[in-house]
Amino acid sequence: MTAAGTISQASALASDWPGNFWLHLLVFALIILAFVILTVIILIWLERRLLGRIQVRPGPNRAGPFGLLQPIADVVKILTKEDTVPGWGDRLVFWLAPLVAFVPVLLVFAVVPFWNGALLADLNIGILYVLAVSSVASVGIFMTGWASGNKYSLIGAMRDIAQLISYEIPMMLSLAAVVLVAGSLSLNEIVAAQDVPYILLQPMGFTIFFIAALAEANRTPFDLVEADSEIVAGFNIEYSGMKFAILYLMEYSEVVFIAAIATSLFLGGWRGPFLPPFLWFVIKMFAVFFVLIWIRGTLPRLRIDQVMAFAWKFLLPLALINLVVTGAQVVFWPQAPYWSLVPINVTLLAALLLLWARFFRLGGSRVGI
Amino acid sequence: MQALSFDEIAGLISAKYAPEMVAPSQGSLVVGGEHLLEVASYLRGTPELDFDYLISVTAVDYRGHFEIVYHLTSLQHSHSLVLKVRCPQDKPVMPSVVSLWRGADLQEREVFDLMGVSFAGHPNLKRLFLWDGFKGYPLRKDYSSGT
Amino acid sequence: MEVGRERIYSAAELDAHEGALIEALRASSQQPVTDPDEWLQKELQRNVLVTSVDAVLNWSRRSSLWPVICFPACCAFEFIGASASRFDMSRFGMDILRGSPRQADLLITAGTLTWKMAPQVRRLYDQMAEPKWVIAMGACGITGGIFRDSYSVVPGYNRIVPVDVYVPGCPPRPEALLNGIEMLRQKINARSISTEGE
Amino acid sequence: MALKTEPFVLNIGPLHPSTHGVFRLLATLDGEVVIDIEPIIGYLHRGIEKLAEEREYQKDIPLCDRLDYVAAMSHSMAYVMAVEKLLGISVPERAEYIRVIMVELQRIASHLLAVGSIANEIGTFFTPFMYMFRERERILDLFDMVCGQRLLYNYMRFGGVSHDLPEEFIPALAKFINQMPGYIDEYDQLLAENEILLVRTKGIGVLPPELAINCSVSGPTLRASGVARDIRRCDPYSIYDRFEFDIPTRTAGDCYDRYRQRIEEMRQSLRIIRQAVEQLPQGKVNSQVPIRVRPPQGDVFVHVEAPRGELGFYLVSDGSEKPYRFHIRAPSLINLTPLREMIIGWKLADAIVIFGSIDIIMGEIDR
Repeated sequence: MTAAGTISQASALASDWPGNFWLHLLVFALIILAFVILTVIILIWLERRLLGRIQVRPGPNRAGPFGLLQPIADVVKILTKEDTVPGWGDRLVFWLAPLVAFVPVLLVFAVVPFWNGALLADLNIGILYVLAVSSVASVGIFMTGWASGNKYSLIGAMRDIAQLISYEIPMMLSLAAVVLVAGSLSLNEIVAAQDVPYILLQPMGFTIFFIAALAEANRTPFDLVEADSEIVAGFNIEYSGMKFAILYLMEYSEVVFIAAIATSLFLGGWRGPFLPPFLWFVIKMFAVFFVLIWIRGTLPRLRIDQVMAFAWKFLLPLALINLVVTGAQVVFWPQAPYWSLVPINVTLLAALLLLWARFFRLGGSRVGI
Repeated sequence: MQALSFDEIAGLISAKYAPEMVAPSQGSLVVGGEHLLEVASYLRGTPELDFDYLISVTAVDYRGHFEIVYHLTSLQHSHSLVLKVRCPQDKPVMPSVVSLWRGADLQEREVFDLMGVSFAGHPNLKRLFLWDGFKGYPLRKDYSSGT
Repeated sequence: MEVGRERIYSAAELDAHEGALIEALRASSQQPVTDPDEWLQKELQRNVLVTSVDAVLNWSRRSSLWPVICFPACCAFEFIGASASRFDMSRFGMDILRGSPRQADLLITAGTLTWKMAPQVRRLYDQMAEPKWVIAMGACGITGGIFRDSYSVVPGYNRIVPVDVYVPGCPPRPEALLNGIEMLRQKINARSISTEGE
Repeated sequence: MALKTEPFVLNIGPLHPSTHGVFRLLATLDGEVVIDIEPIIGYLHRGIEKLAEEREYQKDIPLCDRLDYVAAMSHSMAYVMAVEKLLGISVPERAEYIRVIMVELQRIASHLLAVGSIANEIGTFFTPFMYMFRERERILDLFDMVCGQRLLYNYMRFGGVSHDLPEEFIPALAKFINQMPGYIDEYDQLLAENEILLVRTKGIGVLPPELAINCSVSGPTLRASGVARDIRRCDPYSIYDRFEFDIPTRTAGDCYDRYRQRIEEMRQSLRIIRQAVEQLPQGKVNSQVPIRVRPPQGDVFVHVEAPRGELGFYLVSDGSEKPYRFHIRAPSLINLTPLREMIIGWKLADAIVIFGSIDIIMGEIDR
């Protein structure tokens, strides 16, 4: 395998750009905030337009050209709406919960490279940091569910915790395989090591990561947390005004976070020919968004026990096998050329998926009362 | 496996029960209230009759007495039958047929709610459509909403 | 399974409570709730700051009216028809149908209201966060329509909640509903923060 | 070690995204498992039976339309058939054919809605629903063409229909029935073998045939359990004995079968419409019946196969111009009887799907 660093270090941004440590932090904090909010706004617009397209209708097109200002209108409206607090809820927790849910998602972007070296902090334990911090958001979601004092939101919050605990493990294992291949935990170095995007070298890792990430961000078919048809609006049922805006932002920034991590770890991050690296990063992110919206527009929702069974009985064994196979490849065949590894791994993915799908049946039976 | 005409059914019934218990009249069987369960279980349990499907239960207020109307049919033989049971206005209590046909459950509650006929032996007899504290039974002929 | 609880209400008690609520509401809402609209004609004391803030606020509010789910009867299907592919209410930013009243702005009362349902609708309205609007859709929503004489029907939603726009029809066609929404948007446009809360 | 849990009561409805109107389900949950339910209805009780007894026969037709507002044609047809039986009048041939075409179109429209909402309750973000509505709009257009209304038609009259078909109707209908099989295949392609839809519906909420019969369940819900009871076949009314069509049944009686059953019935309805259009005779569409009818004394029970099941009208006439008793045997209400047995033991998410797969309309339940 190629060690990190085939990209010349010269093209990398200095770690204290634009010149000063504190200035660097400040500038990147602002860039991340702006980037996340802007992407979320575009994402909301894109989602509503694309869902419209999928559902044979135009979608929002009156606010601004092509309805581009629609998310802005939503934001202004939500922010100026009355802020209600349920009388029977836990006021302090109710107030804190949206922040606890939103801030960790924002923190994750500190280690996401937009460009070679263009990141807030090039932690050498980047992936570990991502996994650790992103899970904290679920604490916030649970706090919303608890503080609302509403049974629907409590059910939603419980579902979120169960889902998070289950899907964290296959996700971690699939990322571990990437780390094995790249030989580094730093996201920037992993991107730099991807002469071939890891989606080809690690097809199974990508599949598992993508499914697990869908579950972590509570997207269809794992959107049990706010299952409209079952528990109305789920964890955020009692929220309105500014707090709801933050929760709404949180949901979509989780999507941005998935897309950013998937782009960096599997799609070659900022690398690509001709176009500037930042643009490549954004283009790949939007490709991931497109798939996410497509899934949302087409797939039904799983049931909670099926979601759990899928994580533990399907994804976890596959993730373990993937880790073992990748480990063996790295140890015993370190100089393997890409052209041989890619077909082998893709075949392996197809074979294992088919095989496992034969053994594994979702279902779940009636409970005797 | 053959459909019986109304006269044949009426013949079977009158062979078994006395005319004051069951009497055929104008295409329907008129049953005395206290014998309803007995007759109904005979209708349901006898293989050549086999009325296993209760289409509808309803009540009519004839100013003076209520008439509860049961429409029965047999999926096997595909013949059907109308049972009519009278009950006096001052004591509107009927035996419930829920033990024979579960399908009567909600319909008897509906009759209880709107007509004020109660069914003895119904597992969960309470108002179905209207709320607790609603005065009167709207489908009775003497009901006036007062507005 | 034994967990100490202060009190568990029996089903009969719950029913009696519900019945009492309904009777109380019925007794207290014999007159329509008025929705004053003189302010629509009033010339406002406007200045540059207020008008530009108003412009942005009103634009955002009218472009993003999220309806709450309140689908008692027939009109619901014309409402769904209006939001489905052909008439597509989402063009006006109304594609997010909130199940939770806290996040919704618009109550479209699609169907007959009965006294048994009235406390729930009142509660739904109370739970919505300000600013909020109500469109009474259909003849039943306006006066009780064909069911007005019934013993259990509320003659119009305006007995329970203040109504902003009435859309007649039994049921109104989706085009009529869209027209009603357009009227509501004009009404929102006439609002000003300097008069809010009056 | 068993975890100590406490059951709690969740009040689903009356206004909930998937209660099809104002239905309230008082569910006792143990975690996610439903251990007890109590359906509470009556939130749309408009007193139609009482209103109908206070009005003349003719004025009750619009009330019947508003019973089941997604199958208004079927309901007004059943009512006018009951009054015609009381009056002892016959209906012109052409009117019978028109009625059959309308009622079968209505069945397709209603089943489209039912299938769409089942998919919606499983959690597809409105997409199948929107597709079903696309075709439903075309049917509504056809109705619009005939009687100027999209939802509640007031088209049936005693002794026929209110007026003849417009000229452009038959070509538009022919176009529709030629295209519709393709659309149904499209739904099959999109939904029938979707892995998630299968695991969410197969084996869920099984209604055994014995229980279904005992509970007087009718319509597609009954036939999905394997009981081939269809009023159009077992007690033919109107001119249904002239058409060739099958009564599709399924065997398992689970949510998946109830969904497939409706798809199959749409195909059969198309078959009937096609034959009816071919055989459609010329002639008048209304026999001269006075506006104020006074049927002779007596009672009559007429039942038809409405989209949701066996719809019955029990009318008692005392010889005056108003019905003395006007009772509706509402299929949706009676189909709810076995709800408790079907839901208990399943998860909350299943409960919603099971409830949706019965396909109820509150207007008809509460009346």
